[in-house]
Amino acid sequence: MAVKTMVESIRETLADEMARDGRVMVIGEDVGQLGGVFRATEGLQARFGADRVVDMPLAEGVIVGAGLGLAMSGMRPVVEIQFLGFGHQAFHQIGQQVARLRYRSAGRHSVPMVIRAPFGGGVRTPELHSDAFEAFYAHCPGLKVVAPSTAHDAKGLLNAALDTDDPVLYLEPLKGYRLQRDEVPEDRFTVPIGKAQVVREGTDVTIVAWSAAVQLALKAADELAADGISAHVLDLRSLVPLDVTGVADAVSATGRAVILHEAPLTGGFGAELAATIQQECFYDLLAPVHRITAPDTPYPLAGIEEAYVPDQARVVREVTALMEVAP
Amino acid sequence: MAVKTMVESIRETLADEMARDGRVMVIGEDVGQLGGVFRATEGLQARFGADRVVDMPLAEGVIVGAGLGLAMSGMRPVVEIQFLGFGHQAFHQIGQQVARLRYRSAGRHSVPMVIRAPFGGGVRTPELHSDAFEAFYAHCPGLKVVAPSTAHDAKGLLNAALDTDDPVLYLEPLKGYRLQRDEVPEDRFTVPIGKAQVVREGTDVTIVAWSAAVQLALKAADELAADGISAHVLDLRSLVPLDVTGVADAVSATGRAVILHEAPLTGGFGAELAATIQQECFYDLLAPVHRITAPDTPYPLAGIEEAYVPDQARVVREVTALMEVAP
Amino acid sequence: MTRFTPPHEAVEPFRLLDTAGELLGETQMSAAEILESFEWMLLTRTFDEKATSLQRQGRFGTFSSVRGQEASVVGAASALDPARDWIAPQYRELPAILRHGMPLENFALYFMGHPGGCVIPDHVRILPIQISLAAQLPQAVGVAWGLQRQRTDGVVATFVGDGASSEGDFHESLNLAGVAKAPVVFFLQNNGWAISTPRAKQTAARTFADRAAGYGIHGAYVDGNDLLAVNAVMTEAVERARAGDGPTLIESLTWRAGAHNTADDPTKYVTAADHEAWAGTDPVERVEAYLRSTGSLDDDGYEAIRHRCADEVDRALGVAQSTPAATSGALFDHVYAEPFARFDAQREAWRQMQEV
Amino acid sequence: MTRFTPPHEAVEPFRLLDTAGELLGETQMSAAEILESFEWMLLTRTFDEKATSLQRQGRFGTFSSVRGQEASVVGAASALDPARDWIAPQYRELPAILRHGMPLENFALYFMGHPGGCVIPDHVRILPIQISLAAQLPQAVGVAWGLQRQRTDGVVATFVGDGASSEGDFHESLNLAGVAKAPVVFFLQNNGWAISTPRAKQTAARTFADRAAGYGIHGAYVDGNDLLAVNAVMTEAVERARAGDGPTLIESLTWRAGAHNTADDPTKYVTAADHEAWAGTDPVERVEAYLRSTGSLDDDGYEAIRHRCADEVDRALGVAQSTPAATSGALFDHVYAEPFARFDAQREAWRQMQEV
Ligand SMILES: Cc1ncc(C[n+]2csc(CCOP(=O)(O)OP(=O)(O)O)c2C)c(N)n1
Ligand SMILES: Cc1ncc(C[n+]2csc(CCOP(=O)(O)OP(=O)(O)O)c2C)c(N)n1
Ligand SMILES: [Mg+2]
Ligand SMILES: [Mg+2]
Repeated sequence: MAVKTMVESIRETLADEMARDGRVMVIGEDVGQLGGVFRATEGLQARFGADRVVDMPLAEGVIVGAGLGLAMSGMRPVVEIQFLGFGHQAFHQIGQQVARLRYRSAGRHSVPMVIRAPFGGGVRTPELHSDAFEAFYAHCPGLKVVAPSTAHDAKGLLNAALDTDDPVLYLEPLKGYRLQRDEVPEDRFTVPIGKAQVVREGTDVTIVAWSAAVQLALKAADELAADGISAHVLDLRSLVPLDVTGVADAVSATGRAVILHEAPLTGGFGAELAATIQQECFYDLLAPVHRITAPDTPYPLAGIEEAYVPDQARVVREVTALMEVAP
Repeated sequence: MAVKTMVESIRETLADEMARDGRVMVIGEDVGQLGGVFRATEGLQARFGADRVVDMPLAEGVIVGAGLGLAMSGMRPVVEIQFLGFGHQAFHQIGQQVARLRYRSAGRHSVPMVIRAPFGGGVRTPELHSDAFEAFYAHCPGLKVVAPSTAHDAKGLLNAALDTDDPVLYLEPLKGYRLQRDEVPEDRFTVPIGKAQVVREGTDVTIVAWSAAVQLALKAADELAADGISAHVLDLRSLVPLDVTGVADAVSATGRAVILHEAPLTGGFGAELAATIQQECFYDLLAPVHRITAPDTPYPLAGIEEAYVPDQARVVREVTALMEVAP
Repeated sequence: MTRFTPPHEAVEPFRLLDTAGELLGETQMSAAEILESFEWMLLTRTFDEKATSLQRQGRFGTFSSVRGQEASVVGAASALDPARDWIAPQYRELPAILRHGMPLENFALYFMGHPGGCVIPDHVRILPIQISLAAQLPQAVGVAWGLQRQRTDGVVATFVGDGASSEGDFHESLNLAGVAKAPVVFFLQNNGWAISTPRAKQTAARTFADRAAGYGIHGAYVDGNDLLAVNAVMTEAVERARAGDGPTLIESLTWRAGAHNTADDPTKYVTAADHEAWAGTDPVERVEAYLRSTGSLDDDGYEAIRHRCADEVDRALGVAQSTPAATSGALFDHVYAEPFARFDAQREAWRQMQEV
Repeated sequence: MTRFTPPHEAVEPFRLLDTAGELLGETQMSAAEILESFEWMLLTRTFDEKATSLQRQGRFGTFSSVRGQEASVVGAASALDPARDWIAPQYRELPAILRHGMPLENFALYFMGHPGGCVIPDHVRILPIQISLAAQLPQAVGVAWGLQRQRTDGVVATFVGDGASSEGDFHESLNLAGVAKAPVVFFLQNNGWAISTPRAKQTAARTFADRAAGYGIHGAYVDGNDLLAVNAVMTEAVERARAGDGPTLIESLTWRAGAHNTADDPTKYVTAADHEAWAGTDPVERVEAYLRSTGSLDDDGYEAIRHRCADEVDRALGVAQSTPAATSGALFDHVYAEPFARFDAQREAWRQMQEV
C-alpha cells in the first residue's frame, strides 16, 4: 500500500472510476485544463477528454442543476463546487431539487450524483472560502453528506458515493488536502456511507469529529494522554446518515462527550449530535455533552482565523475542564 | 384593545410604520396591487404609492440583494419572500451578504432590513411552499431570526425588527395568518428581540415551541391537564438571539423538556435547543430532552401533510410517554 | 454615439393564422395533425372547466389552468416526439405532458395532493412539474447535454413563464446551453402575468426573445395564440437542436385568460383594458374556425371530439377520486434509494402512530 | 425563416487610441485628467509589482493584480464623482477604489488578512470588495434605486468580471435595473479569463454587451485597454444614469496580463498564441505614448510620477506592515449592531482564551 495525500487519493480515485465507468463525468469551475484550484482533477481532462471533464461557465446553480439533468439522462456526474461557500448560489438546486428529485418523481428519476466541495479553514483563503457549512446540507432530506478525514476514507467514501443512486455531498477538508497522508489500498474498495469509526480507543471521554477536526482530535488526545486523560475518538465520516448507534456506543463507553467542529456554535451540526447523544445516552452521561466550535461570528479574514477555528490547546483545555465536571 | 388576526396585525403595523417613517419601503413579489398572496400588504400601495410598495420582478436573489442596497442607501426596506421555501434562491444574499455586510464593512454599512417570509404547513399549499426552513437561517451569524405566534407579538416583534440596525428574518406562520386572533394594543410597542415568554405555567414538563407550534402546544397542554399532566409552555419568539436563560429557567422549573417543531428532525432548530438545554440544565433534567418534529423526509403533498406535521394527539402521546421515563 | 446599442423598437410576433382563423402563410401541419392538436386543446379546456368547478365545491385542490394558452402549449408539444424527446415543464402545460404520455389522472392526483400524482410512468420522458420557478431549466440543459453525450438524437423542450424568466436560473441555463450547444428548446410562455405582476414590471426588454443574442443562440417571437405559428417555430427549433445546431429561445406571446390559480382573484389587478386587448384572440376558437373553414371539422366532428374529451376527463377524475387516500407510509417512499437506520426507525414510528 | 434572430456577426469594440497611442477620434478628457489617470494606472502597477514580490517572500497574502486592466478600471473610475457616486467593486479594481477615497493601506491590510482591511472610511462611497462573484450587482442596483428615491443625483458603478457575469445575480440585477430605471452602470471587464476558464467557454454570445437588449437597457462594447475610449463610454453612461435615463451595460474588452492571483499558475492554461494576440496592447504604455506624443509628458515628468507612486506604495505598505496584528477580539467586532447574551458570553470566553 502506498502512502498518499488526500488530494492524491481523490484524484486517483476519480481517474480509476472514470476509466471503469464511461458514465462518470467531472464538471465544475476550472476542473479541466487547470485540474482544479487544488489540483484534485489534474490530468483527468488530458486522459478522458474535454467532453468528460468539463470547465463550466461560472455559475454554481447551473453546474449543480445541469449535473442533476445529466444524472437523469443516464450519466453519473461528479460535480465540483470550487468552495463550499459558493454552494449557497446552488442551494435551491441542491436542497430542493437534487435532494428531492427521487421523491418528487416517485422514484422515476434516480440521482446518482456526487457533489464534491472543499470546506473548512486553516489555509488562509480569502473571505467566504473557508466556512464549514455542512449543517445546512445535513438538514436537507434526501441528500447524504460525507466528510472523510483520511486519504484512505477519501477513496472508500468516494467509491461508495459513486456506487449509490442517492445524491451525496462529499466534503473535502481544505486543510487536509495535502497535510493528511496515509495508506491507501490500490484496489477498489468502499467505506460504507453512514458508518462512523473509532480511530482511537479511550476510556475517559469521547471526542466526536469529522474531516480535518479528526486529526486535531487525535493530536489533542495524544496531549491529553500525557496528562493522564484517555480520550476515545470517533470519526463520524458520514453526517447523513448519522450513525446513531456508533455515536451512542462510543459515548456510552466513556460517559463524556465532546463534539468538535469548525462551524459556528448555533445551529452547527454539533447541535444535532449533542441532541442525539443526550437522547441516546441519557443514563450514561457523567457530564453535559460539550461542543467545541467556532463562535457565532462569520469566518474572519485569514489573519485571525487561528483564533476562530478550534485549536489543540483549546481542545485540551476544554476536555480537561469537562473531566472535572461533577457527574 | 381590538382583537386581530395575525395577518391584520402585520398589515396594520406595516401601514403604521410606513406612515411614521418615510424610509420604510415594502418590496416583493405581488405585494403591490394584489396586496400579497396572503393580503399582508393589502392597501399599502394605494396608500403609500407604487414607489414605496413595489411589485418586483420574480427573482428572490435580487429582491433581497436590492433590499440590501436600499438599506445601504439610507432606506429601511421590508422585503417579502413570498414563501420561505423560495428563500433558497436568495440564500447567498441572505446568508453571506445581508448577514455579513456590517462585519465585512467593519461597521461602515448597517443593515436595517426586515425580511418577512411565511413558512410552515397546514394550509394545503403546493409542493415547496410549506417547509419550515428556519434552521438554515439560525446558522447564519449576523442575522437575527424571529417567529411570533400571536397577533400581539407579530406587531411588537415587527416594530422591534424595524427599529434595529441588524437584519432580521421575520417568520410568519402560514397556518396562523388567519386562524390566530388575539388582542393587539393600538399604540406602538415593541416585543424585545431575543426574549422568550412563558405562555402557560406548569410544573411537570416544559414544552418549547415557536410560531404556529405554540398554539399546538397550548392545546396539547389543555388536553394534558385533563390527564393530570401540568405542562409549562415557552414561546421562543426569537431563534436568534436565543434566550438561553429563559429556556434554561423554563426547563429547570419542571425537569423535563419537549421541543416542538414542524421541520425535519435532523439538523432542525430543535437540535440547537436540545443541545443548549442539556448543557444548561444537566443536573435538573429528569429525562432526555425530547424532540417532536417532522420526519427526515421532504414536506409531502397536501394530502398527507397532516401525517407529517406534529399534531395534538402526537404531542399528548409523546409528552405522556416522557412523563413515564424514569429519572 | 453609435457605440451604444439602444433599446429596440417594437416588433411583431410571427403569425400564420389571423384571429379569424384565416391562414396567412404556409403550414407544415397536416389536417390530421391540426385536428389532433385541437383535440388536446379541447381536452384540457374541458378538464380546466371541470376541475375548477370541483375545486369550488372543495373536491379538488388549488391548480393553475391552461385556459387561453392552449395553442401555445399544444403548438410547442406537437413538434416533439414522445419516443425520444423530453419535456421539462413548469406547471401550466397540461396538454404537453398528456401528449407525452402522462396519464391525466396522475395530474389530477397531484393537484388533489395525493402522492400518486408524483408517479411518472416508466418511459414517459418528462421531469416532475416544477414549483420552484425556473429550477427546471438547468436540469433541462443537463438532460439535453446528457442525451447528446450518449449520442441519442433526443431533444429537450422546457417551458418557462414570463415571471420565472427573471430568475437567475434562466440566465445560467441559456448561457450554458449556448456554450454546450445542448439540444434544448426554451419555450417561454409570456402570458402577460406572474400572478398579479404584469409583464411590464417583469422586464424592460422589448421582447423576451431579445435575450437570445446574449447567449449566442437563436431567438424567436411568435403569436402564442396561433397553433400553426407556434408549431412552425417550434418544429424548426427542434430540428435545429436535433441536428446538433444548438438551442433556441422561443417567446410565445399569449394571455392567461383566467386567474393565476383557483385561489387567485384577478379582479384585483387585471383591468378592463387588459381584457379588451385580448378579446377575440381565443386560441381554441381560432383553430376551430380554421378547421371549419377548411372543411376538416363540422358540427358532428366537433361534437364527437367534445364527447371524447368529456369522457376522458370524467374517466380520469373518476380514477383520481376513487384512488384510496394515501397513508403516512407514503411520506417515506422514494426519499432514498438506500435508506438507513434512523430513517427506517422513523418510518416504523410513523407506522405505529398510524395504528394508534 | 426570418422570424429567428441568428447569432450575430463579429463586431469591433469602440476605440479612441490605437495601440501605438495615436488618437483616432476626439476625447473629452483634458491633458490634466489624462495625466491624473495615468498616475493612478502607474500607482497600481507599482503596487502590484511590489506586493507580488512581497507575496513571494511570504510577507503578503494572496491577491489579484490589476495588471493589464489599468486603462479599463481607471477609465471607468475617471467618469465618477467620489462626492456623490458609488462604486460596488468585484476585487480587481484597485485604482478605482483608491481614486474614490479608499486608503491604499486598507487594501493592503485586507489582502494581508488583517481585519483593518475591512475598514471603509466614512463618506467613502464604496461597498466592500466582493468575493462571492456577482453578489455585488443586486446590491448596486439597490443602492442606485435608493439614491434615486432619495432624490440625490448619485450614480452607482459596479464592476463585474466575464466569469462572474455567468452567475444568476447578473441577470436578475440587470433586469431589475432596467425595470426600475436605476442610475447604475454595469462595467463588465472581459479580461479573457475566469481563473483558467477562457472567455470562449464562458458564453457563446458574440459580446457580453449584446445582453443589454434583453433587459431593455443600453449596451456598449469598448476597447478596455484604451483609457480614452473607456472614459468616453463610461462618461456617457454615467450622464445618462444621472439624468434619469436608465442603466447601461458596458463590456470593456481587456486582458489579464498576469496570473489570476498570486497562487495561480497560468502556464497551465494560457497559450503562447494567447500571449501573442495581446502583445503590444499594454494600456499603460499606450497612454504613456499618447501623453509623450502630445507633449504632456517627458522623461522628467514620468520620473516624478514614478517616484510619487513608489513613495505612496512604500508608505502604504509600511503602514500596513507596521499595523499591530489583530487580536481575537476582532472576531466579534461589527457582527451585530445590537449584540446579545450568548454572543457576549462567547466574546468574553474568547477574551479569556487569549489570556491563557
Ligand atoms: C422560486 C419561486 N418563487 C416564487 C414562487 C411563487 N409563485 C408561484 S407561481 C408565480 C408566478 C409565476 O409566473 P410565470 O412564471 O409567468 O408563470 P405563469 O403562472 O404565468 O404561468 C409565483 C411568484 C415560486 N413558485 N417559486
Ligand atoms: C460565487 C463564486 N464562485 C466561485 C468563486 C471562485 N472564484 C474566484 S475568482 C474566480 C474567477 C472570476 O473570474 P472573473 O469574474 O472573470 O474575474 P477576474 O478574476 O477575471 O477578474 C472564481 C471562479 C467565487 N469567488 N465566487
Ligand atoms: Mg406568466
Ligand atoms: Mg475575467
